[in-house]
Amino acid sequence: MKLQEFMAKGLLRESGIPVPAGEVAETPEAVAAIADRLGYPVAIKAQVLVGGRGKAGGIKVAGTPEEARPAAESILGMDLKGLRVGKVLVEQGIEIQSEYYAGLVVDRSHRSTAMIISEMGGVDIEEVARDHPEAIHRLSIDPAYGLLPFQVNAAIYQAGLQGPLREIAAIITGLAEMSQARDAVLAEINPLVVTKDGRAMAADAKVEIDDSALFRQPDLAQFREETADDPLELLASQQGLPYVRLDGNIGIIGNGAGLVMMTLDVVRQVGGRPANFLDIGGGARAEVVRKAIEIVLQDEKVEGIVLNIFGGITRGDEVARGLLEASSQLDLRVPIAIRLAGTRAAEGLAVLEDSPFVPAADVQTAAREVMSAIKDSGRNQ
Amino acid sequence: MKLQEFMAKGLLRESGIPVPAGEVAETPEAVAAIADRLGYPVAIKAQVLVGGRGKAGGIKVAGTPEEARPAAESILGMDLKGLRVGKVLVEQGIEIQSEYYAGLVVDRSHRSTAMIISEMGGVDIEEVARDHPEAIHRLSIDPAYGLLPFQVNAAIYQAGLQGPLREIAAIITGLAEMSQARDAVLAEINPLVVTKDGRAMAADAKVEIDDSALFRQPDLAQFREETADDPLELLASQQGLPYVRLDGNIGIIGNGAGLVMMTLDVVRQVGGRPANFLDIGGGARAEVVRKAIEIVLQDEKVEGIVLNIFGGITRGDEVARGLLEASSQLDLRVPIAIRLAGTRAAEGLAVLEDSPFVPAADVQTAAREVMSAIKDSGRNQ
Amino acid sequence: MSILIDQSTRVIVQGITGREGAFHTQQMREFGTQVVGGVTPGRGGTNAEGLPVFNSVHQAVDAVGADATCIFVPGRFAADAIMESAAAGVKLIVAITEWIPVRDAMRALEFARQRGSRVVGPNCPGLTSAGKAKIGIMPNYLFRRGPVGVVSRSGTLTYEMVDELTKRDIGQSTVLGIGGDPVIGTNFVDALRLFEEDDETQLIVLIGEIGGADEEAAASFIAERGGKPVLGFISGRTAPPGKRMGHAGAIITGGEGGPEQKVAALRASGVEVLDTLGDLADEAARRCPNKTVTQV
Amino acid sequence: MSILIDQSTRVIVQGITGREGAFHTQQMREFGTQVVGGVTPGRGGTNAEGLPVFNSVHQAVDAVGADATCIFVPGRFAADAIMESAAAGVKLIVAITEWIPVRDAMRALEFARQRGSRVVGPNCPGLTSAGKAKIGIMPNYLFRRGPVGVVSRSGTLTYEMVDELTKRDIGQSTVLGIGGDPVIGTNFVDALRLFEEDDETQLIVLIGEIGGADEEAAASFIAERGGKPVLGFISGRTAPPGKRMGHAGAIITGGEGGPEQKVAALRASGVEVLDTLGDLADEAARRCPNKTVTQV
Repeated sequence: MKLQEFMAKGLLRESGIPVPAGEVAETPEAVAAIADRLGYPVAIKAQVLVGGRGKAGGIKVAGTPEEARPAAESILGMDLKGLRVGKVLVEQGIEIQSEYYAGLVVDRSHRSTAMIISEMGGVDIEEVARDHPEAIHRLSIDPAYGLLPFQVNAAIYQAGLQGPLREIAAIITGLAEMSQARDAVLAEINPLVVTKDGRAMAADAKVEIDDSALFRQPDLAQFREETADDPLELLASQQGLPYVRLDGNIGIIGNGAGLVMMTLDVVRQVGGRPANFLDIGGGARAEVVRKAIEIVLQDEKVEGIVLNIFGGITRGDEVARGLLEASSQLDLRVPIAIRLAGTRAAEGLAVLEDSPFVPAADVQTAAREVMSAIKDSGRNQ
Repeated sequence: MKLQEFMAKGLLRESGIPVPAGEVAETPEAVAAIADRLGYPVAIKAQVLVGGRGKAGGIKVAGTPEEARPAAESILGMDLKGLRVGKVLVEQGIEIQSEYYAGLVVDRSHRSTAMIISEMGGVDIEEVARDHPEAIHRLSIDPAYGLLPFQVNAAIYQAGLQGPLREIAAIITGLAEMSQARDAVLAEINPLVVTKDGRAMAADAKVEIDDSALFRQPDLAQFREETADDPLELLASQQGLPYVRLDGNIGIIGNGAGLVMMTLDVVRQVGGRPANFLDIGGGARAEVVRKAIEIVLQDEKVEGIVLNIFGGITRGDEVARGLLEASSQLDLRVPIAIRLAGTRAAEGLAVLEDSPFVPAADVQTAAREVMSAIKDSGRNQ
Repeated sequence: MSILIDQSTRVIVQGITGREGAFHTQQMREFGTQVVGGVTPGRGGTNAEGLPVFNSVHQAVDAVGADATCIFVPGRFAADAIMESAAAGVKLIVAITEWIPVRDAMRALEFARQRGSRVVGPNCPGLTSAGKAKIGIMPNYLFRRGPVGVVSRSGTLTYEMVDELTKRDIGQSTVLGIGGDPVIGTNFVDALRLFEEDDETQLIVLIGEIGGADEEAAASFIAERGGKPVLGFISGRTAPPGKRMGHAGAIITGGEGGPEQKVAALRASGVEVLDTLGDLADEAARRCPNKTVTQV
Repeated sequence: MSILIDQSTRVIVQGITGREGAFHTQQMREFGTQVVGGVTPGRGGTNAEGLPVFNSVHQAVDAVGADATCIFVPGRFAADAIMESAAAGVKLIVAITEWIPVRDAMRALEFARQRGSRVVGPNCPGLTSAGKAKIGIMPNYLFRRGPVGVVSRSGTLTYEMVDELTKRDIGQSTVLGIGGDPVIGTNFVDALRLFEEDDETQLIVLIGEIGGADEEAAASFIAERGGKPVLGFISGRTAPPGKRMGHAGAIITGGEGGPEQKVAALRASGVEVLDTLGDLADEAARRCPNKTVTQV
């Protein structure tokens, strides 16, 4: 679960990491009131989960009350890479001396987390890694011991950071402690700034919480809705279904993440554009199958659906029953092809005889069937 | 630093471990008021740092208001193994179904802590270990991972504990967490009881905090005074000097714990009884030597002093200067023999010429000199 | 031969009294696996699926012995279950459980590594030595004994792959699902090393997907050390960057995890990467001299 | 020979700019120890005692190399300093610092153990290979090179012992102060094992004290494995149970740590336990054929 900037900064503040004074607002009036309270200049920052907000016009600085309101009006309600801005964070302006980077990531190859420190902050760290690999300092965190003080100390000197080094070390340590306590799988302070008056603070922050650990982060879990950047993804996750919206017209449903990904690939190979990723998982019941169809159909761009089921634990007859339920309860407004193999596939296919679902021997055929059905219906209109 | 029962239980309560409702009182009136508030029966428990309080009459149960006041009067102010009882803990009576033991100790040989679990609680665990070793279940705690849930689970079944097992497991886990958070080097719940109404709780508790870690336990460090069971030990510890009062008449001062212990042994070997252990440590300055003499002389039972200094980092002349300071500022009411060897011993002995201190070639001689001086003065009286 | 497990492997099931645990215990035994007991705290002394249930792994190991364990306990308890088996000296720990918090998984894997236990998974379908033994949840009917070793990050794709092989009469030595989580106990390189040393395995099939750099590491290993031929497949080749595909580790993040690098790295190391599992099975058929082994 | 250190050992000092660190750096160099640099965070690039100072152990190791480190940093930072050296690959870590919290010491020792570093201490005077090198704070003038290996839990008693030996013209191979804390990196058994393998050592002197069961463990080791003669001394033989003698580990607790068991265990394993250090030195003189070695 990705957190919005203001929530991420709230977690940092809880861990004792200094962040600029600021509050969240949803109207230009509220922005103006907060700015007056904080004193000018202020930064007004769109709270949406996309990168590159600044370049896209989602961050503005207002030096006076006269500038605050129009800036707020231009950001609130704007469309930022497909997302409507409903909230802004209004922050006290800070005078920046230098910008650094500190970020904690999952290090798959070491089966641990790593802290990345760089003297090049305020820019995309992936670009830094590509163009200035020598500016990247990586601390491997022992899962049993956590980030150790000597590691932070050594990295700060190695990276050549300047300024209030004790405060910078405390911020890095605090970031690791927050990540540990809050089950963050990504936690970035970028930039970690030193201000002209010699303070160190987190000017921007990005935090992603491990979905598997939300059971022990109840205060964060409740924000799930607020942090979902797509209503259909939210709806699906509430049903426990991993759904990712893509930008095409072919809905995809399958059992198992690998199989669904492969189905996306096959649809592309036959010239289609996937509209989504939806994994019904192993051992799905009829009810789940019906729900999956329902969610995919709610995406209005969907013009056809490919179902790809390989029955292991999942039973073909159970899937077929779910499809029949769906056809009786929903308006199946698009062609749906199904490739059904494995456990009880024959029984399932028997159930589906005389149904509107198009059976296919393999997933390539299923994808082609749907593509040509769409073409036909286009021709018929 | 050993904590009194009420403080130990306070730490347990902070960690979510159930303890009987109770409050501390210093007068019979306060005891009665608390007992009335809690409801009868109540247990009235002397708050002093000695074992076997119950057998010594330091714990009484009062079933009615009429019994509470005389019980309180008999305990408050009593002498319990040499210590005056100034405080009692008044606790709600509990009906005990079974008594278990859970304790965390430093396991030197494994360089870690160990949790001991036993179905035989309410008795001295060392007796259990001796007489029923099969009733002792030891969990080694990995210093990096802490006590793990599976260890607690396995031990509970292994030990054959009965009752609300989930609550018992939570108590054991909480005890380990408290020890970790509070730097306990000993943390015992004995007995860990299951009440007749099926609750698990800590009926008595013993906690000792690592003196080396008090810098990060400021709220406990402030109780240092309250927990010291001897005014001279407290005075010495405030000066940073490890002092242990013993029951003899020969004061002992030396540099280094091993050397002081050896000096105790030598004094015994020549028929004396050590009055204390006092280690001035390595590299002590004159000022410290003077203070050490001052502390030892405050023990009125002291009839002579043996100083044993082997100069490594400690310099003999510096020690000698401290002795001269002491002789000019204090009433040296007893004979003092000094064995001075090692770094700058000759210079030190030169300084001490014409002083009241009796030089000796070795510690045996020093001890004998003091013994015979005491005998002489006894004869002269 | 085969890797990691065979007929002689003694297996316990942690979480044997749960729905999944009970069902798959049955399935494993039908496959021929020597399941010797189960563990569910609080159910010690009872029976499940005709097997003795113990309160702890330690008790189970003492009573019935165990070379391996299969873990079905829920995500929030599974890391502890892994550590319990490692502490009890169980050498092969197969963690089927999904939704284990990453932080817990890291701790448990490090704990097990220090104690010399191998973990397969978590969030994996387990492993099957065709005709000998199975630990995990792969469908029993798929397998045929033979010369192809299969290792895969994805569960369903594994089944699909085995099905394609068996359909073409190509048998398998061991099929290993390493799991799709970002942090796993046994990776491609570990699997390749085992298959290299296994006499029965003549051809290795590697099914990768987007996310992480484990396929790239496998490519380096093959380039340096590999002897046996490897066929590859990468799923998620059209997935957009930054989107997590399911809850597991399949996500392309800045500069890492993209399919092009994976395919290129594998090809550069001599692996033939195919576009569909069907094509892959065809190629396997073409390359395999001894397609199946008569079951002993 | 000698154990653990000699003329070729390259040593860094952690906390070199502190009072103790600076003084003992000087002393160690006077003794002949190859001190090659120091570490004090924030003082990197400066000089101390004529040696380069670095911000981290890692930098020091990169720049000047180090086989061993001597730690003088305060108690609350010393465990981190131990781990830093272990992580940087320093193989011998001598922790002089006292007042390290027990919990921190346990973590640091386990961390070092996993990384293959030996820790001596904490709360110890270090070790000295007579005529070769010294790491720690033992007074320089005491030593004479020779055949007796000394291992002791107590600092001052170590000096006293060496003094008694040298007075009688009995030289030492290596003198090792293992430290008095309840939890230490190198114990009696470790030391005995090293002395057993050391050609120069012909007789071993073991100075124990009350508390713990390390002397008993030493006795078992000697009974099973020991070849060289061992002389023993136990201090605190008249200390009352339950009283902690100083802040370190000398305390007799229920059923453990008492002097009678220790003396009895050592005697049962063939160790001659003496009543005073003077008697012990006399006995050493009686037993030692080659009393000293001419310094090379």
